[in-house]
Amino acid sequence: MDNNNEIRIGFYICHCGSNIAGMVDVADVAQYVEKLPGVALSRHYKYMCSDPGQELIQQDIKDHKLNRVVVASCSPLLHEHTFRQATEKGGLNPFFFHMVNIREHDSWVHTDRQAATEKAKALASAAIQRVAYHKPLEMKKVPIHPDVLVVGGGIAGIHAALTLANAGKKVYLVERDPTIGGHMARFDKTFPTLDCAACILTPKMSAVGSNPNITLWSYSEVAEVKGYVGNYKVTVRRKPRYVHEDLCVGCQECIKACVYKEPKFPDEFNEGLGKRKPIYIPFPQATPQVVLIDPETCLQLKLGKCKQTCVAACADRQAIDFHQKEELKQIDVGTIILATGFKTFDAKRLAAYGYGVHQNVYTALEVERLVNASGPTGGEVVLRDGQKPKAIGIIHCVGSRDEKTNRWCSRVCCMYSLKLAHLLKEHSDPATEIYNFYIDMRTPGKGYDEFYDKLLDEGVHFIRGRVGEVTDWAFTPEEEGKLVMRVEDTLAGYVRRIPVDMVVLATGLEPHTDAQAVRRMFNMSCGSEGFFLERHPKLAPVSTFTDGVFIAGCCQGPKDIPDTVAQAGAAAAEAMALIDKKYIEQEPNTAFVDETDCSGCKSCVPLCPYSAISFVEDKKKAVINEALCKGCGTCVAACPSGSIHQNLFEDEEIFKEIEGVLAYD
Amino acid sequence: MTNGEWTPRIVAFFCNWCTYTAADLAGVSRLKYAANVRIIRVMCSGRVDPQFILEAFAKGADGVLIGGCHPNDCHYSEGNYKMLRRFQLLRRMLPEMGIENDRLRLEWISAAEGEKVKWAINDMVEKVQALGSLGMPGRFQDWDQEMKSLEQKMTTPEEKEVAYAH
Amino acid sequence: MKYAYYPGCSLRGTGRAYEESLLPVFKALGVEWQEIEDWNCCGATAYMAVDEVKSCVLAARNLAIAEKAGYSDIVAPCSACYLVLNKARHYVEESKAIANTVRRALKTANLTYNCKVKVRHPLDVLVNDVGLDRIKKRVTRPLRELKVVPYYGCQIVRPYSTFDDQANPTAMDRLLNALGAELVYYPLKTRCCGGSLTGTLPEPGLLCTYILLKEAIKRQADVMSTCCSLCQFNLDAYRDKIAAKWEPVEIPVVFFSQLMGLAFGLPAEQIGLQRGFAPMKPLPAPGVAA
Amino acid sequence: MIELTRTIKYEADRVKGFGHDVMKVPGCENLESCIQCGTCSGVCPLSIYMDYSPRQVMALTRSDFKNEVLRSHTIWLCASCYACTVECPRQIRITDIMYELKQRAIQEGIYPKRFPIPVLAKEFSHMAHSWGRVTENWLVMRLFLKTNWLAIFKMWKLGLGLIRSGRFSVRPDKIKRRRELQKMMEMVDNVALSALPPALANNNNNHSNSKGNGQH
Amino acid sequence: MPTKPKIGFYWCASCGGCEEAVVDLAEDILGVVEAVDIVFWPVAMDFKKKDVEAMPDKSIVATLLNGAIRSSEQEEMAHLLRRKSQYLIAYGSCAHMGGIPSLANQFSREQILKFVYEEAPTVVNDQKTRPMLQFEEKGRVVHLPELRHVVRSLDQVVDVDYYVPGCPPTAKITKQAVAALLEGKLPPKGSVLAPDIALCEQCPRKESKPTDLSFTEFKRPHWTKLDPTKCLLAQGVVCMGPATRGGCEAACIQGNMPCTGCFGPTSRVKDQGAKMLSSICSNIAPKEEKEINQVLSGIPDPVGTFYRYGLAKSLLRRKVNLPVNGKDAAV
Repeated sequence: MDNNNEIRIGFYICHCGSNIAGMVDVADVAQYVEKLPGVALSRHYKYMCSDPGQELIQQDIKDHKLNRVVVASCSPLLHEHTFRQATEKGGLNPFFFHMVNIREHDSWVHTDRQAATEKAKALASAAIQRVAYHKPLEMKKVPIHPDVLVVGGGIAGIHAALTLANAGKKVYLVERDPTIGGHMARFDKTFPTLDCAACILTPKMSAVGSNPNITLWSYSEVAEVKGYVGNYKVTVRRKPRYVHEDLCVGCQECIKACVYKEPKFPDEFNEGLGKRKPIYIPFPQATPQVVLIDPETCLQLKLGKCKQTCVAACADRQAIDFHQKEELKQIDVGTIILATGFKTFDAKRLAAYGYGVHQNVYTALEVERLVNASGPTGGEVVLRDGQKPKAIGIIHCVGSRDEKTNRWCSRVCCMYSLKLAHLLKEHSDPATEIYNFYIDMRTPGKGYDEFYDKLLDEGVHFIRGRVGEVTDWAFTPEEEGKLVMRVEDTLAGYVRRIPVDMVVLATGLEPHTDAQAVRRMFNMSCGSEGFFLERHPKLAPVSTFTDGVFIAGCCQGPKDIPDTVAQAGAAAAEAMALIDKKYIEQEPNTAFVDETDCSGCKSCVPLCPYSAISFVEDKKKAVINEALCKGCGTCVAACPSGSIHQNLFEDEEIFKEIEGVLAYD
Repeated sequence: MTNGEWTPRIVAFFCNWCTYTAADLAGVSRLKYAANVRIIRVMCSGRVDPQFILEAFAKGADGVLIGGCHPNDCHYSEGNYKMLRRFQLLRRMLPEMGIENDRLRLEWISAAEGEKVKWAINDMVEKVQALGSLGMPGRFQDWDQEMKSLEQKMTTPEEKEVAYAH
Repeated sequence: MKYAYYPGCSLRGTGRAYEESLLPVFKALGVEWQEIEDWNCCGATAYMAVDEVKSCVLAARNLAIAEKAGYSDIVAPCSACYLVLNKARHYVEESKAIANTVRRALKTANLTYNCKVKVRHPLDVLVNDVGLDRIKKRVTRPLRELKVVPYYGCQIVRPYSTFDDQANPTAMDRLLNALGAELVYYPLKTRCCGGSLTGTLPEPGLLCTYILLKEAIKRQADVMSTCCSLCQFNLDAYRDKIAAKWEPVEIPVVFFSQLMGLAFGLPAEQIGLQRGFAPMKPLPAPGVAA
Repeated sequence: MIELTRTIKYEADRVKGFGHDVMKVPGCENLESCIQCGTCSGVCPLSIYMDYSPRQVMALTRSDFKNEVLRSHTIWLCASCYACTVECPRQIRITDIMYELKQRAIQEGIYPKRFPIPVLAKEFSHMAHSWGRVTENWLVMRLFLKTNWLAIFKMWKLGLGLIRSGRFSVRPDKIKRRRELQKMMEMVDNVALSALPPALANNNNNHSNSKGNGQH
Repeated sequence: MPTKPKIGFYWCASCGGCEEAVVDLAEDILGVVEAVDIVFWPVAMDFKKKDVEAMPDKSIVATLLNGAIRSSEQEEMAHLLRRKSQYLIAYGSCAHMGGIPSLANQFSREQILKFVYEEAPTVVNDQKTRPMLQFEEKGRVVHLPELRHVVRSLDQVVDVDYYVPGCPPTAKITKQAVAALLEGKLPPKGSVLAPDIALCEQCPRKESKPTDLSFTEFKRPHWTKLDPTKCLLAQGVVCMGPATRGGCEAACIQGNMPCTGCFGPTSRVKDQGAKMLSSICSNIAPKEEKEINQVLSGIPDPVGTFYRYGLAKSLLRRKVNLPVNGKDAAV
């Protein structure tokens, strides 16, 4: 570097088209900064992040002997990396750079040009004062363990696991339910192509079951996650199914042999519309093909008294074990993909629609099973009272777009309601009247709006209006014995009462009830609605704020199957990118103790959440293990004698920043 | 000071993972809020040394806003609690030093809460505006005014050149 | 705990049977109350149509008087009073401008209101403070043979649901259950009775009333139980007109407190049962049905 | 011959700023976020008689169609049961907006002649104001005297019934400190003086778009 | 005969302890007296201000000034001695950081005068008489120095070359300072002449401090029976040792009392109190506001605890809303 230690700062302010220049007088800021001490050069430029913008920095470093660079543009979370690289290419240590956020924190959030310009000057002056204190640093390299954990065995988890396994990576797939398949396995057809959900999903499920690179742990949950990117230590809790997975061959003789001759208990897979026995397999194509016993209903497990006909039927395979206990498994992985999916809105929360009160009010997922050929009615649309409906009303946006329940649009309900309208029409008497009650019809997607057109042609009624209530009190003779839907037909301009036999509630998608606990376990964030938060809504949609943890599918927000699969592929690719690079570079923002200054007071030792600080007995000083330090800086703030420092966030640097932001008057 | 009218100057320390990101989100969402706050990024609210707060006041801030992750949500597990504990004692000590409680504020703002950034900043600006300027640099000058006449009398021009240690 | 009691205008007029039955029931259960000194009309919903702020001031005067007397709870049996007093409290809490005007207005009478007094409905007090167990113990004449429609009306749960579910309130259901009565499923339990219109726009108002009465009869109820003096009057008083327009709807409409009085064995005329237009059939002597 | 009225709306038919003014009133702010889903109409027990559905009133208000809104029957039909307010997915306080619209209609005198509801509201407030309490049968009598005094005779049977069942008050009920109450109200007027609403907007050539009553 | 270096001593707002500390050098004082020529020491020798004024500028090699600057007279003497001395040394906590007298910066001048002359329980002063700046009787005018509104450290009034910390400075560091001065082995200007490492380093109880200390309560030393061998922080007593420059050889701790911070912060710290507050609070056990405050209630006077010797030199210097410039009456 230079010989005489003279600080020569190059300052660049970006117009970002009109994003910044529209609200901040960039020329004025550049002029102001030019006069600040240490500034050798000050420019404004249209797009600093463009190639010419970066080259400008590199050239200036050489031509003007710059030894510090400050760029005022967007958020450092977006382009800090870009400009550090440019600084490095110009021949300087990349950490002789500092970035000023005058877009997200200034031009985009203010309306007074003068105030915004003054703020930009203050922030720039802070960076100028700070950057003089910057020291040369090197990125920290962390090795990546090549194994991957995928949490959730719905279509997202399945696709991600297969993608990784096919690339030769070892994958642990952990699923909470006894089988993988998730929601998609319960759907009848998929929109808009109407291909059978099972037909396209089950081949992928069995591929998971047979892939040697995939360790499938169904009926299991992640219990604990420790460590950090590249080196996670995960504990998985395997719930007892009272059947040894490795011994069961899936012959289902035991089910036939159960002392319950007929299925008696509500069947979860069919939303309780069908029945199962205490020993069961969720559905014929379940993966793994292994039965399980429900301890709540099995006589042996509940009462300790049963003839155990199932054990006899299993014979010398001896797969059934009533003494099976919960097991904890420890695994080491380098990266994690969360594909934990969603739960459907509980329709009972909207009392006006009478779900749970009127037996002919159904949820959409129930109807999926009702129209499915392998469902509880064999695909016949028969109501709970045994009647076939002559008029059906489908209510959209149940638990969506509603401040009192869920604020967001669930994205898939319009399309699946159209699909169900089609399927119900197909499975019922041709004279059956089908009404769709919608607020706005949302059908963006390839072939989606064409599907809407098709339904219009099929004679389904579309009424634009949110249903006020579903009730059983009749006012006119034709309403007697029916469910009455009261709604404003907003396009016709009349309030209407429409009697129907069956009401279908298009329930929205919401985060799992334990989404908060899960995100804490993986140290992620949730959006205000409770879905997992991506690192950047546009540019890092499957990354999270925790390095090495990726998200895919509806746990990130409501989406349809194609989008889910695309995200799952993206998450797998992100994980692979890390694995194949073999290490991850991390900010060198670690803390360190200055040994000559430390008095050995031990105040810092208990503060570190990563146990990175230890007290070295022979020196009587505290020492920070750089590999363990994550760079929060808490110990630095708490060191009573000022003997701990943090790279990139030195006390002097921050003091200078404070002075800087307050300097401009 | 836009158009000569006094408006407060507030220094904010936002943690990288939650509040700073939330402020980015507020920007991306084009929420509009008062331009009085200058945000300084730290990795964690636990990095906020009480010295930073006092220094900000001493250098002319009318208020200091600290933003961290919600309890239990800290990217570094517990840094936010450490800040909370310091904050609790500062809130007792600063009024004893004549600095009103509304001038120091701790907010838990998650990465998704762009709206809360807007609210917290606007609300704080409103409250500090009501309190008026703290203006420590000016106060320091006022305080030292009482030494001026003697200083004039007692020092030679060369001595005046020498900067005082403080 | 002693409650401040706010009767409201209608309990001194057409709804006097409400007060006549409620106070003896309170007494029987050991609930202590004291009528607010020099209370004024709450303003009801009609005043809001003229001036929202003044309506708040009217209501706030009562709250302030109760607060000054040191009460923490004010019991308002009429649903409209209950709503308006609650609404005033909310507005004062939520809107700085309104709070400011109210404060200045109250100050002219040396009153202040600091949102300390909670507005309670007698149903709330009976179910949540007194408790169903205590009520059950006091029942001497269970209403076993009586099929009752619990009708809440609108303003007790809307827009402020302070003690019950907004869409499906159950406090009165549970109370009637405790009295031994048989409940009739009634999907219209919170549908508006049209009371505020019947006097001015008879047709829509009467239609609302007719629907409610008709549905109760259709569901084979013996009696409708209400918790609002305006609902009771409205459902009770216009039978002639309804009969003339649609069909006769003869079903007695009483206050829940009157049913409580019956179950407690209080004489019918002491609890105002003679005041209804559609008389309630006398209950068989105790023991006969049981 | 059929009678034709103009139904198209020109920009001149709007009273610009009206919607904005309404949305500034405490409690009416959320109107901005209305998505016109019609839930309010769907749950409104009185919507069967309304010329404009509550949803339309919201849309008209937001779009500054002041004359149409203030002349609509809808605002007077609202029985303030709050069903719409509670069910609205946008948490718009529709009932409170209806109150606001009623107030404006009364202030500006825009309502049908001898239309009893505003008269009742005024009589009610007058009685509450000067006596401190309201005696229902007195109120009803005053109402009929001002609107349709013949109607009193139609009510004879009800009145008789009330007298017989002891529910008829002969003397009006009054509070003791009536002056105190009036002073409080005067103070409200004083406060309000400093923030008077804009002068009554002049309704220009408005051709009311009256629709048939949607009776069941 | 070679002239011995001229040395001066002076005291401003101080308790006299620093003078005592010089005397406490015992026989070593003789060595000092031997080596230097004391030209000004009002406490011990009869010199007058006019004697100093008569000296040529910079003729005193070094003046050791103790005490905070509280009055116009002290301010004037600081300026005078600055001019006459080659080295001006702030001696003791008061000159260094304001010391105990600067705790008065929590109050206005009027509050203090009112209390001292009118309200203190031992005062009988019905006429509410107060000292006047000027008093004339029989043609003679008596002047009294004016009390300043703000208490200051020496370097807030004049330029200071070195600091000898402590309340009072120990004999050892005083000797070391004098020796360095005489031998010309002085560190860079502005240095504090004591080790730049916190007290714990030389604390005899260092071993007994655990590495997982977290506070569940704070005790006050005069209400607590203290274990004479165990780290005081580990006993729940606020000991300023970790935030205080060493060099005193843990004299207070040797006397079974906690360090109260008289040596001031290390060179790396701007505000000793803030740093100690940060350290202590970070290590409090509870996470809920209410419980945190319960623990913190054991520190009833945070300003007096964390800024006992250094309020004048703290970042805020003084209770910020106190009046100056005769705008006294209000507070």
